[in-house]
Amino acid sequence: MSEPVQMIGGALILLGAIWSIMGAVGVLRFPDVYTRIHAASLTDTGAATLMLFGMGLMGEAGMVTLKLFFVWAFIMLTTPTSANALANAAFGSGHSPRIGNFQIVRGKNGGGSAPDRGARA
Amino acid sequence: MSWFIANFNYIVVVILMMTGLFIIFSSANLIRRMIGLALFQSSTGLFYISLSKVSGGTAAIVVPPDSAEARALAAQLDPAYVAAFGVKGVVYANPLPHVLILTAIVVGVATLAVGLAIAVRVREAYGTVEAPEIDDLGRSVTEGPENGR
Amino acid sequence: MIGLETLYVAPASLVAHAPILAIVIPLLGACAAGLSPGGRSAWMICVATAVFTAWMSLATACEVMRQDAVVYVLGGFQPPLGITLRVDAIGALLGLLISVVGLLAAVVSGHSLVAEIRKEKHSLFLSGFLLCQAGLIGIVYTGDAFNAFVCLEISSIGTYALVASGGASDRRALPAAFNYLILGTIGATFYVIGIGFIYGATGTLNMVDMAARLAAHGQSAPVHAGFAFIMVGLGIKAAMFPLHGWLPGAYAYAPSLITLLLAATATKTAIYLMARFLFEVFPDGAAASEVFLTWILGPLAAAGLIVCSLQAIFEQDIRRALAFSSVAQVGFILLGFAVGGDQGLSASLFFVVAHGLIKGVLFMALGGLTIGIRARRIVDFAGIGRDAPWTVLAFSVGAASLVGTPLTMGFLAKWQMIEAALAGERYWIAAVMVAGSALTLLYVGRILEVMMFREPAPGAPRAKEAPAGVILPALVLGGISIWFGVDSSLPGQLSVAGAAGLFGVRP
Amino acid sequence: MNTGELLILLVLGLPLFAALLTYAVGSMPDVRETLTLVAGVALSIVTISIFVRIGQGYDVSVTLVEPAPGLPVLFRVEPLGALFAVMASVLWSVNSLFSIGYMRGRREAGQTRFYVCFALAMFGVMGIATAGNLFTLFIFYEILTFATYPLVTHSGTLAAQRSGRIYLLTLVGASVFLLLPGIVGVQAVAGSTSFEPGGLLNGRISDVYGSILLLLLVFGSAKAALMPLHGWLPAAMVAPAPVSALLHAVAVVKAGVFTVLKVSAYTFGPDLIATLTSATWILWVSAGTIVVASFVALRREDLKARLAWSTVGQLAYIVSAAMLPVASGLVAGGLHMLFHAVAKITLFMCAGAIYVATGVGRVTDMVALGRRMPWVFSVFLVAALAITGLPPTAIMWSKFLLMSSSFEAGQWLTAGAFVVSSLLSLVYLAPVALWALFAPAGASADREFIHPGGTPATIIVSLCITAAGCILLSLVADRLADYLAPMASMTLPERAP
Amino acid sequence: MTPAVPDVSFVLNVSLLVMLLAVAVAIAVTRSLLAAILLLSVYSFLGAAWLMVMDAADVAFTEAVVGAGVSTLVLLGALLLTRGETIKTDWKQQIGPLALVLAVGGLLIYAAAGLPGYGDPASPANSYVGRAYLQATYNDIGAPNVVTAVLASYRGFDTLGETTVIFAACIGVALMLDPGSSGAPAQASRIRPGQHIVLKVISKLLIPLIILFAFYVQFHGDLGAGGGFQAGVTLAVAVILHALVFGLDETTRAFPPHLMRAISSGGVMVYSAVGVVCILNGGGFLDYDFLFTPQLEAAIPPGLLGDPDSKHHWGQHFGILLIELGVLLTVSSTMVSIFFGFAGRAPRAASVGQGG
Repeated sequence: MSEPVQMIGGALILLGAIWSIMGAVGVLRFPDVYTRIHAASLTDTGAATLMLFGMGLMGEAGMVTLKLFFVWAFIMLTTPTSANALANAAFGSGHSPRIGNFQIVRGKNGGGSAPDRGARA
Repeated sequence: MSWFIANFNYIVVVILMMTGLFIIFSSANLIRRMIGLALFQSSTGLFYISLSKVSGGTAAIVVPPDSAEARALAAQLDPAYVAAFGVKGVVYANPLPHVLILTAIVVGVATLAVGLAIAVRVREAYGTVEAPEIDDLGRSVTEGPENGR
Repeated sequence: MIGLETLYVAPASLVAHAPILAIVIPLLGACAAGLSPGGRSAWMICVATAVFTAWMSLATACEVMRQDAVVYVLGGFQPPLGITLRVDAIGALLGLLISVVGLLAAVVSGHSLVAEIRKEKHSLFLSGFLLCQAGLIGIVYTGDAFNAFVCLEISSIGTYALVASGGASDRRALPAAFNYLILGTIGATFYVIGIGFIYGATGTLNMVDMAARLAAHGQSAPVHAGFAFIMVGLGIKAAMFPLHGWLPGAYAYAPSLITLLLAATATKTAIYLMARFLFEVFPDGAAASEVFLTWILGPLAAAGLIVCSLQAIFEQDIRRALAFSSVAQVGFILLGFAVGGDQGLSASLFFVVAHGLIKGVLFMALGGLTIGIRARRIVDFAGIGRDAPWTVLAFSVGAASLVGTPLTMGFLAKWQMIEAALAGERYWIAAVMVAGSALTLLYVGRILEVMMFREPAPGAPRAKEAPAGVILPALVLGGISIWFGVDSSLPGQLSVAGAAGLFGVRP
Repeated sequence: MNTGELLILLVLGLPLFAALLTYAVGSMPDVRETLTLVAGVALSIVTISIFVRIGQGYDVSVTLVEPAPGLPVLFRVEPLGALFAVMASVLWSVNSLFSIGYMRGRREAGQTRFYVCFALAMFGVMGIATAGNLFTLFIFYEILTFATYPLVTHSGTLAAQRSGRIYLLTLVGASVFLLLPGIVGVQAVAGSTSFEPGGLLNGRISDVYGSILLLLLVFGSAKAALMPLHGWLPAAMVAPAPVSALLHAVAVVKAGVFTVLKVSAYTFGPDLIATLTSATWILWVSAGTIVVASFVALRREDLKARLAWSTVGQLAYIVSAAMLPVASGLVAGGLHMLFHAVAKITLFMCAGAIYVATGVGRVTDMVALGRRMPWVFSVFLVAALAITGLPPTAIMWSKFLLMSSSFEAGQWLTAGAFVVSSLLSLVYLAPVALWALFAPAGASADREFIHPGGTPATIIVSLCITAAGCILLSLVADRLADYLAPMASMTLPERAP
Repeated sequence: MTPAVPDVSFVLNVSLLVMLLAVAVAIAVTRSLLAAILLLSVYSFLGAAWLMVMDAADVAFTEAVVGAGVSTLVLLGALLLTRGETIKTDWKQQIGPLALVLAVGGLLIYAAAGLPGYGDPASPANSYVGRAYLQATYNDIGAPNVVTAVLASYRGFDTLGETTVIFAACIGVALMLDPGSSGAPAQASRIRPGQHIVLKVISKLLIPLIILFAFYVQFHGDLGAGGGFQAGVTLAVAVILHALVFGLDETTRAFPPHLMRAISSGGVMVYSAVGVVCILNGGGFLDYDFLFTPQLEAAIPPGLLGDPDSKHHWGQHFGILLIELGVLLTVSSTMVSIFFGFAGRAPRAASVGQGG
C-alpha cells in the first residue's frame, strides 16, 4: 500500500488507542455498574473497530485484511451480547441504577466516587 | 545497567515465581493457593519462551524459501545475520521451548482442575475452605465422621 | 544364583519392544478400565495389564543385563532430536520393583477397594491406579529429562486424585490430598525450572547428551542454579527430610491400596531421578555435586533419619508412624548417596528395593487388617495376633526385614550400607546408620509388641483374618524379601551393574 | 556331600527337627520328653564324631548359601568349636534329664513351649559352634537370643516380663549397636569375615582401627556378660532352674565367651592382640569384673543369684584369657570354658533340686538341710570345690594354665584377680554345703519335704553324672590341651577333606 | 552478533512484562477471591499477548484458550461452590513466607545472570537442537509448522504423556465430583425458557461458528498455528457456552457425562493405537514412516497430497493428523466433563448451607 494510506492507518490506530483509554477512565470514574458497563463496551466496540480498520489499511490487501474483517464481525457480535448479559445479571442480582445528580465527596471508605450507597447492596 | 536490560526477562520470571510462592504460602484460602500455584507454574512458561526468542526471528512456521513473504521478512535484517542464524533465508524462533511450554500449560490446567475438585470436596466435607478452620475441625474430631460419601 | 542374562523370558520380537510396551500397556489398560462398566471387569483388566507389564519389565531387565543399557528410539528420530527410552541396570531394577509390587497391589485391589471406595467408582479408581503405574515406569525408563517431568506429572496427578478418593471413608484425606497436590506441583515445577536452566546452558534435553555437554561446558551460575532447583524439586517429590511435609497426611488417610503404591514405589522414582542427575548428568567432580553431597545431602539425610525415627516412635496413628518411618528410610538411602562411590550407590539401590518390598508388605497387611475393623491407632491393634495370625505373620515378616533381622533383605541392605560407609571412611555416616537402625528397632518393636503380646481391649471389635486375596500377595511379597535375604543375586547383580554403569567403571 | 558336610547338616538339622517334632507331639508328655532325651543323645553322638574327625585332622566345612557376594553362610569346625559343640550337646542331654524331673516336680505350665525353645536354643548354639565366619555366627547369635527369650519369661509373672525385656534389650541392643558394626568393619577392612588361623586382620589393620573393632566385637557379644553389660544375667535368674542351669551356665553365656575366644584367636590372632592397646583395657575391665562379681556374690542371699554373680566372674576369666598377649592363654580359656560349664551346671542343678524338694531358695534357710538331702549337698560340695579349683577337680588344670599364661604375659593384675576370686569363691560357695551337711549344734529344725519322696530320682542321677564329670575330666585335661593347641599356633595342620 | 535492526520486540516485551508484574502483584494483594480470579484471567491474556511478541504463535493460542478460558471457568465454578470471603490474615503471618521468598528470589536473580541475553541467536539453546529441528523438519516430515512437527512427531511420546495427563485429570475430577448413582440428581437449572433472549439468539449463531473454527484449527495444525489442544479446548468452549446459555439438562442430554469419559479414554487409545500400529509394521513406537505398509503406499495415486516428490511423507502427515485427532477427542471431552463435574455439583453445595 502506498505511503499516505499507511499514514492514515497509523492515525486510525492511534485514535483507537485514545478511545480505549477514554473507556478505561470511564470505567474508573462512573458511579454505578451500568454506566461502567457502558464505558467498557465503548472500548470494545469503538476502539476495536478503529484499530482493526487502521490495521486493515496498514497491511497490504489480501488474506490478512479478510481475516481482520472476520475478527471485526466476531467482535461486533460478541461484545454487545456480553455487555447485555452483564447488565442483565447485574439487574438480576439487585443493583438498581443511580438516578439523579450527586457530587463527588471523599467518603470515609477510601474515596469511592458514589457518596452514599442508597442502592440495595 | 546493561546487565539489567539483558536479563530483564529472567528477573521478571523470578519475581513472578516468588509472587506465586508467596501467595501459596501466605494465603489461608484453598482457592487462593490454587491461584498462587497457577501463577507459579506460569513463570516456567515465561522462562522457557524468553530462552527461545531469537531477535528478528518470526514464528516457527517455515515459509517457502524464496516466496514474497520470506523476502519481506529477511528485508528488515542485515543479510549476514540472516545467513548466520536463518534457515533457508528466514530467521525463526527456537521451536523446542514452545513444545515444552505447551505441555507445561496443559499440565498446569490439569493440576488446577484436580486441585479445585478437591477443594470443592473439602468444602462439602468441612463446610469451609479456610486452612486454619479445617485444621481446627480436623483436630477436634479425631475419628472424622464418614460423611461426604 | 540365576544370572538374568541367561533367562529366556519372551520372544525376541517382543523383547525388542519391551521397554515401551511396559509403559504403553498400562496406559491402554487404564483407558480400558476407564471404559469398563463394572468394578469387576475393571479389576480383571487391571490384573491382566499388571501381569503383562511385569512380564515386559522382566524381559527388559534380562535384556539390560545382556547388553548393559537398552536404548529404545521413539518416533524413529535419533537423539538429540527424538526422545529415547534409556534403560540401564538401575532403571531395570526399579522397573521390576514397580511392576511386581504393582501386580500384587492389583491382585489385592479386588478386596481392599470394597471397604473404602464406593462401588461405581471402582473402575475409575483402577484406571487411575494403572495410570500411576504407567507414569512411574515411564519415569524409570525414559532417557529424556523433560519426558521424565511429563511422566512424573502423570503419576502425580493420578496419585493426588486417588489419595483424595480416600475422602469417602475418612474426610481428613481431602485436605491431606490438597497439601500433597500443592507441594507435589511445586516440586515438579522446580524440577522443570531446573531443567530450563540446564537447557539454557546446554541446549539439549537428552540426559546422556546433556551429561556430555555439561562435562564440556564446565561450571557456571545457571548450571549451579539448575542443579539446586532439580535437587529441591526431586527432594520434595522424594519426601527428603525437610521437604516431607505432605507425606504423613497423604499416607495416613489415603486408601490402603494407594498408601501401598506411594510407600513402595512412588517416592523411589524420585530418588532414582536424583541418583541419575547426581551421578550421571552432573559430571562427577563437578563442584556442585561434590559440595552438595558432603555438606547438604549428608547432614539433611542424617537429620531426617534420626528425627523422623523419633517421631515414628512417639506417633499414635499406625500409618503415620509407618509414614515417618518411610521418610527416615529415605534419609537412610540418601545417606548411601552421600557416601558416594559405586559401592555406596549400589548399596543404596539395593536398599531402595528392600525398602520398597518392606513397605509393600507392611501396608498390604495393614490394608488387610483394616478391611474388618476400623483400626487407626496402634492401640486398636492390641492382641490382633491371636485373631488374625496369618495377616500378622505377613506384617511381622515385613517388620523383621525393616528392622534388619538376619536372613532378610533388610538385613543385607543395612549390612551393605554400613560396609560401604566404613569402606568410604565416612565413620560419622556409619554411626548415624547404626543409630537409625537401632531407633527403627524401637518403633517396630513397639508395634509388634502391641500386636502380639498385649491383650485386646475388652470393648474392641474382634478383628478377623484378612481375605485370602490379600494374605497371599502379602505373603508372596514377604517371601520375596526373605528370598532376596537368603540369595540376593537377582537384585544384587542389577544394583551393582547399575552403580558401576553410573560411575563408568566395569564391575 | 562328603562326610564332613553331612555331619554339619546333621548337627544343625537335629535340634531343628527335634524342635518341630516336640511341637508336633506336644500333647503327649511322655513321648515329648523321651524325644528330647533321644535328640540330646543323638546330638552328642554326632558332635563327638565331629570332635574325633577334627582330632584326626579331617576338614569339616560346608557353604550353605551365599546371600550376597563375599558374604557366604559358611560352616567350618575347628577344635574349639568342636569342643564347645560336644560340651553343649552332652550337657543338654543331662539337662533334659534334670528338667524332666524338675518340670514334673514343679508341675510347670507350658512345658511344650519350654522344650521347643530349648531345642531351638540348641540349634542356635550348634550354629555358633560350627560357624565359619562372623556373619554366620551373628545370624545364629541372634537366633539364640530370640529362642531363649520365651524361656526367660517362662513363668509369665510381671517380674519375668520385666527381666525378659531387660534381657532382650541388652542382648539385642548390644548386638545391633556394637557387634554388627564391628563385624561390618571387619568385612570392610578384610573383604571377608571368615575365621583364618593366625588372625584374619593380622597385619592388615592399623592399631587405632583395630582397637575400635576389638572393643566393638568384645563388648558387642554382651552374652559374655562383661561388667557394663552384665545386668541381664542376674535378672535372668527369674527363669526356672533348668533354664538357668543350661542357658546361664552352658549355652548362652558360653556362646558369648566362645565368640570372644574365636574373635581373638581367628579374627585378630594372638600376634595382633598382643599389639592392640584396647586388649589391655579389656584385661583391666575383666579383672575388675572378676573381683567385683565375687564380692557381690558374697553378699547375695538367694542361692541362684549368688551362682549367677559367680558365673559373671568366671566368664571374665575366659575373656581375660582371650585378651592375654600370649598364645597359650587361648588354650587355657578354652579349657576353663569347658570345666567351668560342667561345674556350674552341677551347682545350678543342685539349687534346682533343693528348690524342687523343699521350695527353699535362700542360703540362710539351708542350714542343716543336708541331713534330709545328703546326696544333693555332697554333690554341691564337690562342685563348689571344683569351682575354686582344688586339686582333684578339672578346673585346677585350667586355672593352673590360666595363672601360668598370665605370668608368662607379665599381667600381674589378672593373675592377682584370679587368686582373689578363687579364694572368694571358696568363701561364698563351700560354707553353704558345709552348714547344710554338718549343721553346727543348735541349728534350727530342718524343713519338711514339699515334694513327696524328696528329690526326684532323675535329678539325683543327672547331678551325679555332672559331678563325676568334674572330677574325671581332670584326667583327660592334658590331652584336651593338646587337642586345642593348634588353635593357638599360627598355621592349621594340613587338612584332608 | 547482535541483530542489525533495533529490536522493536524488546520494547514491547518489557512493557508487557511490566504489565504482567503489575497484575501478579495485584493478585497477591487483593483480598477478594473473585477479583483475584478475574485478574488471573487478565494475566493469561497479557501472557498470550507477550507470547505473540516472542514469536510463539502456538503457545499464545494455547495460553489464550486454555489459560484464560478453561482455568477461569473452572476457578469461577469452584468459587461458586465454595462461596465465602477470605479470612483477614494479619501481616505477621505473612512475614515468614515473604522473607523466605525474598531470599530465594535474590539467589535466583544472581544465578540468572549467567543465562544467555534476550534474543541472543547464538545461545546454546537456540543454536543446537532448536536449529536442527528447523533445518531437519522439511525433509523429515514436510510440515511447515515446525512446532506441530516437533510436538507430534519428533517428541510424539511427550505429547502422548501430555494427553495422558489430561486423561488423568478427567479421571481425577470424575473421581472427586462425579455424583454417581447415589448423588442427588442435578435439579433443573434455574434458566427459564423466556430468559436471555439476546444471549440465546447470539449463541445459537456463534456456537456453529466456534465449532467450525475448532475443526479449522485442528486440520490445518501442521500448516499454521494450531493443533489438537487448541482445537479441543475451542470445541469444549462451544459445548460449555451451550450449557451455560441453554441450561445443563439439554447439554447433558446431547453430551452425556459417561460418554465424555469414554471419548476421553478413546482419544488416548487412538494415540497409543497409532504408536502400536507403527510397531506392528516393523518400526519403532510412534515412528509414522511405518504407518503405511508398502502395499498401502503403492495403492495411493501419486500427487494426491500436493507436491508429488513428498510422497514418502504420507506416513508423517497421516500420523500427525491421527494423533491430533486423538488429542482433540481427549482434550475436548475432558474439558467438558470437568465442566459437568463442577456445574453438576452446584445444587448440592448450596444445600450444605453457606457459612464461611
